[in-house]
Amino acid sequence: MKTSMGSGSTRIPLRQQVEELCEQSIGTCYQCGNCSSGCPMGPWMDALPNQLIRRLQLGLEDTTRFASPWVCASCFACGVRCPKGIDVPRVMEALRVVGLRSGEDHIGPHTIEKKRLSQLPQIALVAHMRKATG
Amino acid sequence: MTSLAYYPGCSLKRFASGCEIAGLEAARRLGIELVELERWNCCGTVFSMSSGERMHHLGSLRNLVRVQEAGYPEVVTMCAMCQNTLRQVNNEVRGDGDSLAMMNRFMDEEPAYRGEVEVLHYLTLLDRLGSEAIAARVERPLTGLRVAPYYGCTLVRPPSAGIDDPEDPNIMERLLEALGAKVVRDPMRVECCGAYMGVSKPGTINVRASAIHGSARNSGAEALATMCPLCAHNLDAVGPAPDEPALVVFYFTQLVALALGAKPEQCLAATQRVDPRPLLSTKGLLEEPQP
Amino acid sequence: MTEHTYWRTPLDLERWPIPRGQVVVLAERCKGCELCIEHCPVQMLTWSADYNAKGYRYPVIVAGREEACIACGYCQSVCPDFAIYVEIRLPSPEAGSCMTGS
Amino acid sequence: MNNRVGVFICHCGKNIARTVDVEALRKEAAGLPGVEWAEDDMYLCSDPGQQLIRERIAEQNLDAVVVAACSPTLHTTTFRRAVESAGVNPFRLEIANIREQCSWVHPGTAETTHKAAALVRSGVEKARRTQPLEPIHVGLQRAVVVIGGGVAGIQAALDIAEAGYPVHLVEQGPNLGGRMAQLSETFPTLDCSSCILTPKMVEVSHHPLVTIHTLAEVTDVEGSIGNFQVRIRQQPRYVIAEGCTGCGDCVPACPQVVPGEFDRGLGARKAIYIPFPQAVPFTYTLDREHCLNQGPLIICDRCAQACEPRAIDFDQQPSEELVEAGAIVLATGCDTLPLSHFREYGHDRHPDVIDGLMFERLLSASGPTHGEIRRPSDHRVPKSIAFVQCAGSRDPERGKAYCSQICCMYTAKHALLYHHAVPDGKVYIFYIDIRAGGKGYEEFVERVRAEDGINYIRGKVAKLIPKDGKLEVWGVDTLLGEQVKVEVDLVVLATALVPSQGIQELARVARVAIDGDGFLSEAHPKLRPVESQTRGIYLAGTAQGPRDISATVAHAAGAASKVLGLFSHDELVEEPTIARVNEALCRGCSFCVSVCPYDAISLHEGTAHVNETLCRGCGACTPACFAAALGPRGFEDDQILAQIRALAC
Amino acid sequence: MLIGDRKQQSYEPRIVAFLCNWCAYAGADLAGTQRLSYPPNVRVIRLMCSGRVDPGFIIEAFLEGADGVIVAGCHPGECHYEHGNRLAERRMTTLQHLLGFIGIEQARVRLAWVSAAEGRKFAQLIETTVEEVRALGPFQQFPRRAP
Repeated sequence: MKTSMGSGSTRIPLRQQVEELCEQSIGTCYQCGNCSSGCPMGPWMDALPNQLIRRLQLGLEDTTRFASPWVCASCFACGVRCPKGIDVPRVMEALRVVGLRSGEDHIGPHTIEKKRLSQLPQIALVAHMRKATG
Repeated sequence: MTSLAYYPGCSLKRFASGCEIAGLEAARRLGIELVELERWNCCGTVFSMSSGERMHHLGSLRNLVRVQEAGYPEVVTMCAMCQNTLRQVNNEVRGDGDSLAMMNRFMDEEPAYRGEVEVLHYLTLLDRLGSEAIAARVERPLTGLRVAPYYGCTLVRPPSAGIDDPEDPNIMERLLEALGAKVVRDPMRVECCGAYMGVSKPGTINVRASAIHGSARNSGAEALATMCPLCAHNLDAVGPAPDEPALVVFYFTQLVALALGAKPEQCLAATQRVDPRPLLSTKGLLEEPQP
Repeated sequence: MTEHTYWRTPLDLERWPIPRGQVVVLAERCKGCELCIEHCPVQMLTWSADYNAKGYRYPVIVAGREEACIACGYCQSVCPDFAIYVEIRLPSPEAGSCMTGS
Repeated sequence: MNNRVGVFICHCGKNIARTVDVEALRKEAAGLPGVEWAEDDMYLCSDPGQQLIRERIAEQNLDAVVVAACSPTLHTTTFRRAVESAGVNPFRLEIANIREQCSWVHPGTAETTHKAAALVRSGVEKARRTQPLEPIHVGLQRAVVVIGGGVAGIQAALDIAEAGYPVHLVEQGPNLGGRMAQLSETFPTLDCSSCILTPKMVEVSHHPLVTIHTLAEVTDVEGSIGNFQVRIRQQPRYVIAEGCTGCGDCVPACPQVVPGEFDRGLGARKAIYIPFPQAVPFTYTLDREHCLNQGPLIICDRCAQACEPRAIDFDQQPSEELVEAGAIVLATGCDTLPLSHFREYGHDRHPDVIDGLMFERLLSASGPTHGEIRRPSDHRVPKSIAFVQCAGSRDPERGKAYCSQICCMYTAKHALLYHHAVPDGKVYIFYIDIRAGGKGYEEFVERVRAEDGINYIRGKVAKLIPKDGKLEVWGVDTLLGEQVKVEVDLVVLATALVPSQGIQELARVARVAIDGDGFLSEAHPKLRPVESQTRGIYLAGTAQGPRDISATVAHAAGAASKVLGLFSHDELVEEPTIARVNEALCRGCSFCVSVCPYDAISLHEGTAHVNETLCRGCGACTPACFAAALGPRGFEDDQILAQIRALAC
Repeated sequence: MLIGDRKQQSYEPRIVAFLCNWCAYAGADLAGTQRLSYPPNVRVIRLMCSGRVDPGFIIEAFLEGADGVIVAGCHPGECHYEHGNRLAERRMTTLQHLLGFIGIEQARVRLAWVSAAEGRKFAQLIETTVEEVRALGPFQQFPRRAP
């Protein structure tokens, strides 16, 4: 099990950490699944947004191991449709921040083929680097 | 002639230059002078939504300071992502005095931002002129061109930064109708193209592009009109799977410039993967407008 | 796109026969006052291309709207010259349907 | 000021005497100014105790009484009766609460007796300043106005009329029936809705004590409980009710076809029409909005010509009627959230996205398709249907925060009826939670769930995409954790129930409160669910909140029984402890008018005037009065100030 | 004589409480029914509604020798008379602003919401108020009125 330096058992629980970062009240979610229904990246996710929120509600610390936040395209569709007013994109962002604070980047120039690198527009590169690197 | 501050952003100076050239030409023809900020920097592309990551907002904030220095109350953007990021940062610091004070302290080499600048999207600017005023300036009506507006995400979401209804926007439809085009209401017009995920998961973009092109085609469209360089890249340069047909993807500004009578080379300056010329020529839209 | 609450086409339109009429214009009596054209609720009347003996244009049926007459009798009621009248055909289910009103 | 006060101190067995030195207290009381007699007794509330009080009143010629005993909430009535029978005005009784608020909560120390003494002193000071008060008797108009002609209004009207009181049943539309008339079958028994409603409609229409006002609205309510004056505005029908035989000869003659409200636009009607075959009253209505004759000029009179009894009258005008009633029942019913609210579900306004009430019309034998399920776009029988539950309900962000209560059940019913009609059809029900909390409801849902081909999918639908003549439903199965996309022929949204249009105006006119969602507010959510916060006005059915038919009928019967309870008295007896104006002091500033929660105070010629039936004696007006001209009887400034003086030192 | 001059003895604060009939008074009765004990320093005046409380009553209580005053009514939204407690709240808020001006510590006047089901809350309210007023010491700013 991975342990952050100097934290051990005194580490802030994940749910609290996420709630502080995203300033959203995770507990209000009643699992209607509307966020997941319309998610454009849903087919590539290993856990749908509502499942991530469910895991956070239960305080499951291993929620950070899911790839979904790194597949999220920050399209805000889920946040617009949430009947309980949870800004789900912010929850995803918070999960990314928690992941990045552990020091692990999820993309880097070296991971992309040279040829593609030159073809990709900077807007995509900058956006992805901003979201997936610390 | 009205004069307004203009923030181009990085994409419009490079691969999306077609959007800017046409947009500036259209503005000129509508009697609007867009004065590019003397110094500008990247807006940050995406808005950081985490409470602990305020430093990510600095890029946008510096640009707002530039507008304030130049003495303009508003700044116009064409890129949907720039407008989204600038607007969200602006909203954030306006709603949180402590955050603004902290950021101002951090940027102590800059004049303090007072939170008074308004971020205005090019579409809103045109909409303010009104359909009738624009229709009156049309020299080359886009008659018969069946266009599906494609908004993507950042023009309409989140609602606090959007320029129209997040589920049922209408602003591009109104303007395209004023230009004489046949507007096709595509149900997928606010669905995400995959955005930056093309960097790490290239395959996702083809799937998204297929769905969006397919839906627009089924709805009867011949072309898509977008305002976002990233959407344009994903829908046109990447596009649907190779065996699937792809529609022409226009920047909305290109259609405006074309309708207002600009020369085709001004309107279609940058390379589009799917060549729009055959479509435009069948509609007689590459000819000189009739006086 | 209408904002009216009930904008869908009713499913049972054909069950609601509409009385049908045949407009007859006595062109020579007409003096071109336009009242019938103005008042026709189904907009089926327009000006003729030629002139009657008195030198007036007179009402004719818009091409393609021959079957549109609902026999309301507006035209004959407003005509000051008794130059137009409606022959009523009995309503029949197959008379076709055209929804009027808002 | 009364100077012959008697003080009676109760031991309450040991309950008071254990911690309060009763003898010391009696001595203290006997020495108080104005006290003529002080005595203690083991149980004052017992018959001998009451007898003691009565005797002492007579012997000592007492004119006011203080009882130091338990809480006034327990025995005020007992002791009031006792003193009254001995000739003392019952409002000259004061109770000093030395049990609940003294002996039970404090130890047996001198300080406790000290407090009891202060409470007695306070009671004596107040009692000395009491005035004889007489209960207010108000006449009672034994007639009722029931507003709303749906099943709630019909039930309430019938119950009241059966008990022998006249009822005015006011319905906004052209006919009775309300929402229930639009339904096909009812859950969970699958009774035909109109088959069970029609007899009730007929009964109410034939009842000699019920006057039905259709096409009518209540425009003003004056007065108060027992004596309301209700103004009813009657819109013209343009058909003379007595003349119309209901033959329907006018209909084929009419050239104007429009979508019908009763069929939610899925069925057509003429400009002269009757909404449904069982309509009561069975009188045709001419809808002037859609009639060809828009101005004063009548040119198309084909309906009038077709009408043998000559019952069509284009010249009818609106009329008004003033009705006297002792009580009002509000049964204005509900509507559903319009489909235009759901921009993500029908941004192109797809004809095959319909609401549950439209689906009821498709299922109904009297509906536009005679009960055959056909979809609006191409009239084909849908081979697959998606039902979307919680469309606008339980959605605080973009819809209504509350649960609409009936959607789970009617969706299950819809699925079952569709499945019976189209056995090879596929049903997808997208739900969040199933709420089936009525008798036989859960069993019904279980029966539907067990049907082959009906799929319950737990997850909300984000979007509907029109695609090749079908609708692609973007959903999720939250139990599987997978996105779901299905293409269906028809989508039925279980839209949230909302109050009927115009309820705000009616609430304003009738001076009843509405809640944050626009429903009428009950006086107490648990204990007074059929009473409004305005006395004499009662609530029935979905005007108060979403509920199903059986609950609506029960609610309406409850409202009727409250009315009958009110009418069981010859006259209204009101507590006299209400506000009183000293007209010599009133300056007419109207501050009291603005603070009164019951609009009981009004200015007449520059002087405040209290409506005795509206005032409930809260006293909120008194601090607002600069001139000290206004005070509630029984709690007047001089009494309270005397109590303060007695207690604070 | 039972009632001595308490200012000469060890100080026991005297609290006058104005309770609405429907909630706070019933809550106080419930405290009794539940046999909860609280200090005997409180003297209750029953009114129909907290909206009946005239700010003048509170001043009068201090003039007559009280050391603290409690006004208690139904919880907001639960007023028996629709919004009488809101009126009380507004009047008390205004009074609080003026108290300091006339030399009364704000902590001596307390507005509280106590429902008919909150006997324990009532007992606690009395306890804490008595403690706080005791800590403030006797109210002596006003010269006591001659009886």
